[in-house]
Amino acid sequence: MAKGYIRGREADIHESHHHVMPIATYMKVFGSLMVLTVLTVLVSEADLGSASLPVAMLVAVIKSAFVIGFFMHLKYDTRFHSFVFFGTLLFIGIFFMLTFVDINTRGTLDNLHANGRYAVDHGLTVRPEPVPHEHTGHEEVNQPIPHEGEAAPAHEGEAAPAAEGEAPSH
Amino acid sequence: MMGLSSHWLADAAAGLANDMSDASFWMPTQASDQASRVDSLFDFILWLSVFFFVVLMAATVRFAWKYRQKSPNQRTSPVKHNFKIEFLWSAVPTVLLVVIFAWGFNDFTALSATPSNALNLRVVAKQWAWTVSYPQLDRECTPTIDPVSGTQATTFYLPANQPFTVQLSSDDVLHSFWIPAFRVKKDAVPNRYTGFTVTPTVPGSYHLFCAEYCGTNHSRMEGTVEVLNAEDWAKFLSKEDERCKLDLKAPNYGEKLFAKYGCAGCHSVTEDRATVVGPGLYGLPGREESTSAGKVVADDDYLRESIVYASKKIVSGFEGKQMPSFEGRLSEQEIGALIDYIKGLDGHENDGGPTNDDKNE
Amino acid sequence: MSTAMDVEHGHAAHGHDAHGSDHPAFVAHHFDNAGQQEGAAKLGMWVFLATELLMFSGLFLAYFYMRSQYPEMVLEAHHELNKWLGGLNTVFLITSSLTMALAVRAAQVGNRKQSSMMLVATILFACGFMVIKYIEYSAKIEHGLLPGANFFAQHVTTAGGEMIQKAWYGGPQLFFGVYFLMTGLHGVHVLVGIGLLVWILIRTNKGQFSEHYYTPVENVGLYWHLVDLVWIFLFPLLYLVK
Amino acid sequence: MATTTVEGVEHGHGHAHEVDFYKESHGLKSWLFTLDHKRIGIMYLVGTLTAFMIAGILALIFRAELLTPQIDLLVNAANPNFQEAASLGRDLYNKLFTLHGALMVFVFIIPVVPAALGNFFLPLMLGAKDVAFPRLNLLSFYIWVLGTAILAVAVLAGQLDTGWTFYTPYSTTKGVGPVVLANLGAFVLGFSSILTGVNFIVTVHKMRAPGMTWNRMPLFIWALYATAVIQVLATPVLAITLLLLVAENVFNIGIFNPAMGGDPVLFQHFFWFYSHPAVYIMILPAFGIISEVISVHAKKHIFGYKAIALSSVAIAIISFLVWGHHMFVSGQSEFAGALFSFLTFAVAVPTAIKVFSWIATLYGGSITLNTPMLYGLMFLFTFTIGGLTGLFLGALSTDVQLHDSYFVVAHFHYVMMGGNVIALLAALHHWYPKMFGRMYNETHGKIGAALVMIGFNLTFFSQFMMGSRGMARRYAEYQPEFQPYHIASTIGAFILGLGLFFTLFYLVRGLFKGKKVGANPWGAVSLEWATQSPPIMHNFHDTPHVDSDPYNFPEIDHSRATGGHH
Repeated sequence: MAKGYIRGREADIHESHHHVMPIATYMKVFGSLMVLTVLTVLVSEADLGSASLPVAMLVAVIKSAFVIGFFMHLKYDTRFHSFVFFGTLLFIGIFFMLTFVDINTRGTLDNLHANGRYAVDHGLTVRPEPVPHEHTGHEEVNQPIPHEGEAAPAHEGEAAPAAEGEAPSH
Repeated sequence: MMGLSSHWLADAAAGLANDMSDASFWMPTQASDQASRVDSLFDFILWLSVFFFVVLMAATVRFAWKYRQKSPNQRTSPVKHNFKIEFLWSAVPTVLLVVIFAWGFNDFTALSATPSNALNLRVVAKQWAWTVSYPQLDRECTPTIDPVSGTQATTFYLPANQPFTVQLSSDDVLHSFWIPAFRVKKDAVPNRYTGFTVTPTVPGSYHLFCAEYCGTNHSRMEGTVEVLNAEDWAKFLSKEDERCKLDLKAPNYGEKLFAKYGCAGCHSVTEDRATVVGPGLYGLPGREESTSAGKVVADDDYLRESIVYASKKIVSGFEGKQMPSFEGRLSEQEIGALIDYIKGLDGHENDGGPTNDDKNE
Repeated sequence: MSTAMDVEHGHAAHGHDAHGSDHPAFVAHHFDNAGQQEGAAKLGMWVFLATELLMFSGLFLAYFYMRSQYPEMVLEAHHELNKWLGGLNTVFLITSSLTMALAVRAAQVGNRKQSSMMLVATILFACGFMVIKYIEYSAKIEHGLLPGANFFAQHVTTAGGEMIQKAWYGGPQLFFGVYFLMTGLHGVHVLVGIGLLVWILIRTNKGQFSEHYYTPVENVGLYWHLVDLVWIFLFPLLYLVK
Repeated sequence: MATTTVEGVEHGHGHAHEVDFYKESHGLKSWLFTLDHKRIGIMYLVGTLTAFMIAGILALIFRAELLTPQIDLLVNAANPNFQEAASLGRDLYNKLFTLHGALMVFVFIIPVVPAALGNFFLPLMLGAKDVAFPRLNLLSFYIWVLGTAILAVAVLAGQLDTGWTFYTPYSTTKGVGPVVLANLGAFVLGFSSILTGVNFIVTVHKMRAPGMTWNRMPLFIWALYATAVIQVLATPVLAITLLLLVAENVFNIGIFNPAMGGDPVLFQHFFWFYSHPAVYIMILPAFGIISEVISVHAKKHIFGYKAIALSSVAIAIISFLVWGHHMFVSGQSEFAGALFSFLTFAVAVPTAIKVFSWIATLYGGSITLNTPMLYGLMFLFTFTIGGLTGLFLGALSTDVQLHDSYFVVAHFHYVMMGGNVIALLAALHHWYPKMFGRMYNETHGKIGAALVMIGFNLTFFSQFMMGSRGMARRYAEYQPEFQPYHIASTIGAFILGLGLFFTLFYLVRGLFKGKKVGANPWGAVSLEWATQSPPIMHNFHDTPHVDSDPYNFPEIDHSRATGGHH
């Protein structure tokens, strides 16, 4: 019995004869993979509408589970190898999820303050009152904007509290 | 105006001296409402960091000196860890960091809040110059060529104490619209509108820089924003003021383009929204359209997309029809003018705001 | 690209300069014993497979981005792909995975003849896969379904009957760009796999493996199963879009 | 006690000074085809430091250019057409900062500590004869050489000027040319990094000395292990990003091209998913070095061993969640920006724990203020500034003002140069006797450290100030009001350059004139000091036996533990 060290702890390691699977198991796995392939094609034929992608992915995951578990011996292998494999899938998941968080949420936080939903709860910035708009369309555009006059003080009034309202209330 | 004399920028600095006049040690002058918010968070983090830095360095220097090796086999302390201290110096930073995050997030969203009375600004960045146009005022500030260096600089004007919304897009590569005195910055991405809203407060002239590397003259893509008080702004708006006069004076600049590019051939502009070949455009802005890519609100992005790349979202019922693509045939100015014309059809005043279509499917 | 590395990887742990009695010939000098060497080679292979997975994940993200932005274009463009050839390729690869697994099993029990027979079968199926891929690619190129700007679709006409020659915004050239990248990179990995399999076949016939030392066969087997695994996901996503 | 092992070798049946790995075999061929991890480490060290010198000189050139607000490169009386000369000068400036960035990131700072010092010391500190796959190790070195050659050709011949970030659509308007070649160079360099990562993970798992459990490993090994995990998990995504960029340039597939329906922000996601973990590849080994240097030269057990080890792994994992903070103003959605900002503050906590633990290690020590310790303390000074300025960039509203300004340039130089390069200098001096069997001149060391300290801080602290006041990044010309800062920065840069060249001078001089030293000049207790210096070819005569962690110095007075206060 060769003396040796595994992960720093002294242990007698037997001549590691690997778990050898009978040929029948291989054939069974192969058979089920074939069935699942046919199933994949059938799934794509049937009109499942929006569910077709998840179902196709599910079938692919089952097939890959067979290949990984039996053909790649992960089922009978040291647990650290499975940890490496599924750890990688976790990081791929992070990559996909956070990228799609960005792609799918563009513009959702716009007008957070203006439509008051956020501002009201925290009273941080007072949403400016919609100043009555006389100016519509292009033709009036070249006269000075009528509301310019009273807009200034309104803004100043509004701007000032907003600024102070800002700092202390956090 | 900012005349550039022969030996470079030295003179130009005189024209813009006050950008730095009452600046704090770290930040340029506070010339917008956002500036005070950003500076208050900046100072909070600054003094927090200085405090911790001084404490840590004092400890380091004191330990290094007090426990220096006085004799060759000087005995040292056996302490290996101390749960109490280690817990404290993990928890306290975590709490402080969450506070900084919350404060930063809150002020960040202020940039995307668009009050209804905001002045709309359409800024187009292209390789090495900014073009700023005012859709509501039919004015367009185009870059002036500097005779000596051949680079372009743009000056545009804003009223003090009125929020303005910038709608940024780019003709070629990424650029970034940065006004340090306002503490605002946003990238100009081709084929898409990005933007923010801020209120300039202190009249004066401030720098505009391009912050995203965009090639040879990235450092000379400069500009100046002049914030005017009430009566200067009125003077700017008056008919006889020559600054940023739109070269195509006709107010129906958009209408002429509409005819020029043969849009009228397929799209009606009459109130009854008659279908010629394509859908009628009367009252389209703001309306919800069901298209091949699901229900979409017809905002600026949708209008722009449909003009330049029609096949992306075809209105349901018009699948067979193929609208030719105007990709590369229309400049940003022309697209902007066409969109304003379509919006002006029913007197639908400009809803402003950075228009990204919040898809609701 | 990854050829040198795989070859290197496969027999990295295989040493020549055996010295010392309890140090069998196949154990490299810096390993204490066979168990440690085999464990190192297997762990190294699994970590390498992790990098392969991450590399393909980039392409899958590009695919899902395109599918989220232009669902109807992807739906319409995938009809150009021949489902039956894709399905045949899937069968080829799964069968080659079976023969590869049997080859590794044969090596484990020391049956050299069966192992090399199975390796030959694996190589044949792999070549079959590449032949079908060649047929598919030549058909696409001939129809002009090329990636990016050089896309010229003969049979897509505008309302006025005018032929659309140029690629356009969100047009099928995006789909075929991603298609050629994914299947191309996968094809390169299949070619590298064939190279490795031939190299293992030669060493098996030279009798360098036994039931005590077959790690290189096992590692090439792992690599081959990974290539099959990637195809298992590629096939439904590209060929059977719904 | 591990210490017995060390003493056993040194005093008892100490072997006479045997033939070390330099003299084991002679001739160029013995070096170029070596499988010995120490020789590969030395070759990497020479290669990466040469790249560092070249990229440093480039920095001095454009630092000098920035002395005046207007462009000076290529602008002189000779060419009459001022405009044409000025734009050529700006182009040259863009190419210089691109080459500086690309060389520093891909060729120098990622490989230097893991591949050069890591290759040399990982097997030694683990008590192993060599890394798990020696051939793969040599292959990784030649892939590094090939990658550097391709990158150099791409930039010198092809005139690459896209910055080391290759942002689209600017980088995809170049067609088949410099960008494609530079991408292939970076692609090949990525593989060298992956191979080193695979090698280290397997070596740490499978080849530790008997008795060395995970909690008895030196913290430098923990740091290299965490770095290897990042290298293996992040670099493949860089490979596929560069492949997509090449396809974009050659076949114009349109996935990143907005005109075709692609999205430049998607490229930024792909790029930063690798590049942010890459900055942790750069800084984690430096953390490992500082843990070793401070505990050895203070003769005290490291404070909070488990906390530091676990925070290395925690940083390795959290570093994959935060890449969006490079894109707050790039058109990324505000919600995603908020999410990334929150996660960015999560990664700050383990880093802070490390810095606090190092300072706590100094308490109650017997500190010898030699050059390695001086660089260690300097690391605490510069890295803390670098870390704290990261808070300004992590918060959303302040980042709007500070993004792509000189504040960011100063931040990452304080973290990269203040962190990685200062730690590298500490390591070079700390392990100099072990690597070369001689001692450098201590006074020269202190002079060099002073020059580097003054030059570094003068160069980059002034950049913080001008950055927040509005000085944008990658500018060949700037507004005149920033000139004083630029002048201070350039003076600092030349002092720093002087300091580094002086250090190179006395370290090389020490190879020949330095006095010979024994196996353990610093009185350390980790395994690399248990063999002679420079080590023999197979590192140890008989496999060392470890029964305690590598920080149990003989000077530690355990009697104090009972009555002692802490």
